[in-house]
Amino acid sequence: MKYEAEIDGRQISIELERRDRSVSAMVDGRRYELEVLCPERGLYLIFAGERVYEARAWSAESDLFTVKLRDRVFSARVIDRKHRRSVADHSDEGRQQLTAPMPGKVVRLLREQGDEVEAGQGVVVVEAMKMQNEIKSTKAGRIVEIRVAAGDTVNANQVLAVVE
Amino acid sequence: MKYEAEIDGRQISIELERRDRSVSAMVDGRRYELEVLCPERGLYLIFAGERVYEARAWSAESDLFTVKLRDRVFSARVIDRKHRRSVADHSDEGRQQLTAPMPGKVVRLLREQGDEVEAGQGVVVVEAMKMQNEIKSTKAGRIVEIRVAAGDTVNANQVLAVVE
Amino acid sequence: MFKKLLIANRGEIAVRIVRACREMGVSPVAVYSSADQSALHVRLADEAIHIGPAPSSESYLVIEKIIAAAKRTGAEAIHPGYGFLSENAEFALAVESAGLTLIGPPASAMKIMGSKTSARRAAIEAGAPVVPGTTQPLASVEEAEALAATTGYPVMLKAAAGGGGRGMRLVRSPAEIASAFSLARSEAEASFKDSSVYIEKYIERPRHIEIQLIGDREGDFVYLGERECSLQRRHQKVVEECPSPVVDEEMRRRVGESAVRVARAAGYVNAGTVEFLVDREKNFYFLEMNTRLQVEHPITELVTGRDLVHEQIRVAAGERLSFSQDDIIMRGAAIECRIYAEDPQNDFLPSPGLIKRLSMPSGPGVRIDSGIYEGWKVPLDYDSLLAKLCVWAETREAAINRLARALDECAIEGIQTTLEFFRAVSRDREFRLGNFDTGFIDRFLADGMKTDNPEGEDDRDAQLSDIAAIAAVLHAKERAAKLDLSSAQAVESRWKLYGRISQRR
Amino acid sequence: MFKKLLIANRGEIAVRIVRACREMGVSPVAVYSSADQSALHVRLADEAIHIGPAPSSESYLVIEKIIAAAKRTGAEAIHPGYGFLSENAEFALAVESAGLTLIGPPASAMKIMGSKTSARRAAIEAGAPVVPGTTQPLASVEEAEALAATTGYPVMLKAAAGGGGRGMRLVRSPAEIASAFSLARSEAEASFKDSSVYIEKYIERPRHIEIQLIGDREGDFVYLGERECSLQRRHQKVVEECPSPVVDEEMRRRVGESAVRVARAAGYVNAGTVEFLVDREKNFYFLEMNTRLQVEHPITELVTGRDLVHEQIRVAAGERLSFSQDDIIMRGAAIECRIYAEDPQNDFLPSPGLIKRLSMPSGPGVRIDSGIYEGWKVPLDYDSLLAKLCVWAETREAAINRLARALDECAIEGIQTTLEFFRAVSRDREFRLGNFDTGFIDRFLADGMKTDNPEGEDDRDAQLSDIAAIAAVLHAKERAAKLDLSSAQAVESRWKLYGRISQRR
Repeated sequence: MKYEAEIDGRQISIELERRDRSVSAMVDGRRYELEVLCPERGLYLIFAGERVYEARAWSAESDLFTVKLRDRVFSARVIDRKHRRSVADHSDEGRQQLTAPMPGKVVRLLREQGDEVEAGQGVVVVEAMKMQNEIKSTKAGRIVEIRVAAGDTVNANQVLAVVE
Repeated sequence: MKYEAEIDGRQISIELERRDRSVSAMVDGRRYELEVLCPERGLYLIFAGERVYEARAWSAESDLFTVKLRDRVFSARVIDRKHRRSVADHSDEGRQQLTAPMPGKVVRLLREQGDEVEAGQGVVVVEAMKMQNEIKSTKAGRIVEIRVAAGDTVNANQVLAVVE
Repeated sequence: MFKKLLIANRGEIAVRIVRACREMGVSPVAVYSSADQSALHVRLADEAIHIGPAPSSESYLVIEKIIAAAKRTGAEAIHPGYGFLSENAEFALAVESAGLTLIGPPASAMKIMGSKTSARRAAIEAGAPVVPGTTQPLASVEEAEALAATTGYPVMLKAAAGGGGRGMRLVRSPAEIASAFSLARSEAEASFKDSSVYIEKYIERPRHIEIQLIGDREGDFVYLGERECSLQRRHQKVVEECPSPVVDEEMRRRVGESAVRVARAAGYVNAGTVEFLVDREKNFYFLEMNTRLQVEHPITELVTGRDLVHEQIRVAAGERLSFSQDDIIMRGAAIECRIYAEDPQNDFLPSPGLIKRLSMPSGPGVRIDSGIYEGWKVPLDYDSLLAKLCVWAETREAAINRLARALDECAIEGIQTTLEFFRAVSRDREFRLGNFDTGFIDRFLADGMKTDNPEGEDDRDAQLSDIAAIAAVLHAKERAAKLDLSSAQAVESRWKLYGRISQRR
Repeated sequence: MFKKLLIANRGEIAVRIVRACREMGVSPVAVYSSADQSALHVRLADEAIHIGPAPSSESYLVIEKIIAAAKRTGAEAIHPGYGFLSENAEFALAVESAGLTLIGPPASAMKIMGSKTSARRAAIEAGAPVVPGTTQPLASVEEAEALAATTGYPVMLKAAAGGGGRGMRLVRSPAEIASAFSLARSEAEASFKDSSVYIEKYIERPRHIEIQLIGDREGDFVYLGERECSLQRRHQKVVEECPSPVVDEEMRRRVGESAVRVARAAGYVNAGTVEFLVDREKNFYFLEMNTRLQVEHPITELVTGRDLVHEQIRVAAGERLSFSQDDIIMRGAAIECRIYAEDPQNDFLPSPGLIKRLSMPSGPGVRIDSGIYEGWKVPLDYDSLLAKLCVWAETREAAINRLARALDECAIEGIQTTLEFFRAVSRDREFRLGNFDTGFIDRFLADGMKTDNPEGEDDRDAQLSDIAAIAAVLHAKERAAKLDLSSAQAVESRWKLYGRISQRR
């Protein structure tokens, strides 16, 4: 099976065959013959010759993985070729969705629907864990929609407002 | 729902109603109005008035539970009335099944099929974790069957031999 | 000794106090908001009282609810931990009027130390060195010039009503002072509607140390060495160590005795911490006193071998200190990392949420004080401290090596934490040399948390990143497979279930 | 210093050594049998070599395989841990001939201490007190009578070839000795085909203490106080503490110096332990020397603040000891509990199997050295030690209280362990008073592990048992419900899956 992956910003292609514990992998042309055990959920014990690697993998979003190897933590995106386009879709041409970077509570709105905003101007203030965060518009435009009100609880990546 | 239970050897009857977090229980006539959360698998956080109890419950066999409450560990058997008889069945009248008290390896057989044994005489030796254990017949009789051979790995409660 | 003690706090510090109670045969009573009913401190307590909805202003900060909970359970004493009501003199008075004992100083001492002006006055009266300058408003630019000339440049102009850096101006030479003075005044006026500005000597690249002390009701005091708290981010401590790499035995004695004099002058009782700034010439200046147990108290416990929470409770129960100044011997070195639910890759944004998996280090010289568990959903209503990882070893160097080892064993999955950031700090050359000041972390972050790779590490990096990518793909496959499998299995077991039912019939 | 070190062991001690390697910048290499491929010590290593099937006779005990693994990975040194090959002089020689360094004493010292007779001789030559008697076979009953008269009654007759209590006879008075002598002889003949019997003074209700020491290659030795190891079950230690409740500063010095003399006489290098019996009058007698790291070394580390494994590695690398005798200061008290996979309710039968859930204590003064994790299947091939729980506190009493607290936080689900047994010991009055000898545990078990209930505890017991029963019923219900639910959910998600597939088409 072939996969496209992005790891710490680097694009790589991975070809991987697994038969029980044996894994053959080709990463950007580098060949690995591995033995892999999974002693805990999300924990891969990878034997490569004499070397052994304990890799912990977990995911926040469906295609974004965090992998910890001893002292190193990697961010990896595993890309399904078919869905590649839809993932790239994320930032639309003309419209800009302002999303919550973290779960939290909407403390106040700094602008109203219909207001014009400059790039870098704050629109909504979200608070979590005693820290307030101004969610800013990255471009100039008009706020066509505000989807939250003060006091609302929001999830990470939830759309708060739309700027056109 | 009514349950029969045996806790640390004491027989009790329990009537229990659960509506979400609220649990009403009657234990041998003692009434408890409880609030119960389950923050982890098998972990019950039980609020009884001002008091709070963290109970960990797990089971080795289907109807036998271990419950830990702070510094105390209880053995509890929860008896389904319908199956009561079948549970009691365990020790047959005439036949005696010799079972492994622990997982292990059969080191050697001390008797052969057809041998007569006295009560307290060893039949099979099982080893685990560098400790050897003689599995003894609890009554006098004849060994009608030996189901294991030296070198076999056995599970806890596995029948090793039958004495009649 | 008390039979029952109420803990007016949550998180790791509440757990810490529950443990001390258990070890002293005192029954611990927890309080909790609606967000915390299944929190670890509740799970470990004997009794637990619900005190309101999630916002702390409606729960942990409501004096009447805390007192009522103590009354209802028959608790004789209240430990406030840190934060929340711990430095609230009104609370201290309310506890007293309710006939209960607060594990902490009297309200009077809290009040003195609660205001910058009165704390500075108390320190001066006690003969402790303070940052040269004045907290009185400056009448004119001439007065500012005269004072600056006395203290020596650089100086800092500060808004008397200020905070958060507004109305502050650094002045490096006499030429700058006139314009800085008028700017500071107008900024102060705009921000606080009060144009008063005062002057202080500016300490360049200061270190921040603090003396732990404890006193009993008879007025005996003991100081338990210092802690180095220079590693701060936005004035929030992130890494602390004990002892400080720059403090020697003689300086420790001088600063320690200074701290005790300040505490004594304020009529202090129980555990407290006196903070000092230290300049490049190792002059130290009184900064403030924290009238409560500190987050970072465990490193002092590790080095001195004394249990501060036990001692706090004993002293509050009227016992004399169980040790004298001569009994305090500093052994080895300890470091604390505050594990916050914040994303170091994303400007330390808070990251509350579900802890999917949790793996904590153990073995020699490791101490974990944690308020979390696997399956706990970290609420967004409170501060982001999840746990503290402390290590102890024979020397500072060995402690840093142990810290790196322990951090590598540590994994918190599901939310973002500062673990990764600490892994980088523990491998930073300047940190390892002990060369830092309160500006270290900002500079370190500006440099992108980079650590110097030993030679040959680049190859290792490439291989590691390949292995990580393979693990990610394996995990992606497994997750996909599990989805399919679990459905398939379940359908099968459903069949079996039906099969069994029909057999029974 | 070594760049790479091979650990010829498994379980918690292998993990302990991996951690020391990490902290010293040495790359750790693990070896594993087929039963241990996913064991914790493998997970934490940089490299791991498979050395054979599960039985230790075909893996961990095969000298050639260990040496070959070291050669293959380029490891320069081998740490044997305890057990397995750690006291095997042949192994020590093989390591040396292979040009590698053993983290341990030279083969010659192992040999001297490996035989009862030569160890006793070495101790006598070094002027250490030994249990009065002789290890030479007795020629006649008259000789036995004469020797018994010299040492004083009671005496013990022991089979020279003996072990496991066979061929042993306790003789309390001269009247008994003739018949005991002939019984012991015939039992010895029957058991070992060797009727030789020797005589030793019988120490009544002895305590068992041991001195930790370490020496470097230049012949410098330091002793690091004693450990109390009287709490044994079938000659297996279960609870150890440091310091011993009966040893004072002066006795510590005498026993310590004695131990160092014995080690020096044997040409000893690296860490070792000299065991002594102590009688009611605090006379001490050399028993044997363990020529390796001990299971219970952490409590010495906690009290002395020295890292024995770091020091072992440094000394083996040719460095001088990093501390002198004067640097060894005993601080506070530490206790170790060996958590075995054994069922205390069922005659301590072994209980290997799957660890379904694992919850380990933390917080102040707690150290866990563990070789297990949640999801690990404890194999039945090796000894039953899962983990060691150590606590430290300012005093012995505080340490016991802390131990009880930590044990209550501890839960290992899925298999039976000795945790429950330790909970009872930590609350036992005699143990708390420090009144015990090597027979304590057998007596304690014979009494049914009962602890005295404080007043009012009976009511609490009834309520607790009701709550436990309710929890059991809740768990039984939940399990049943989960079975139903998971099938139902799965069928539903199966539908969704089909739904999605058909949509895609």
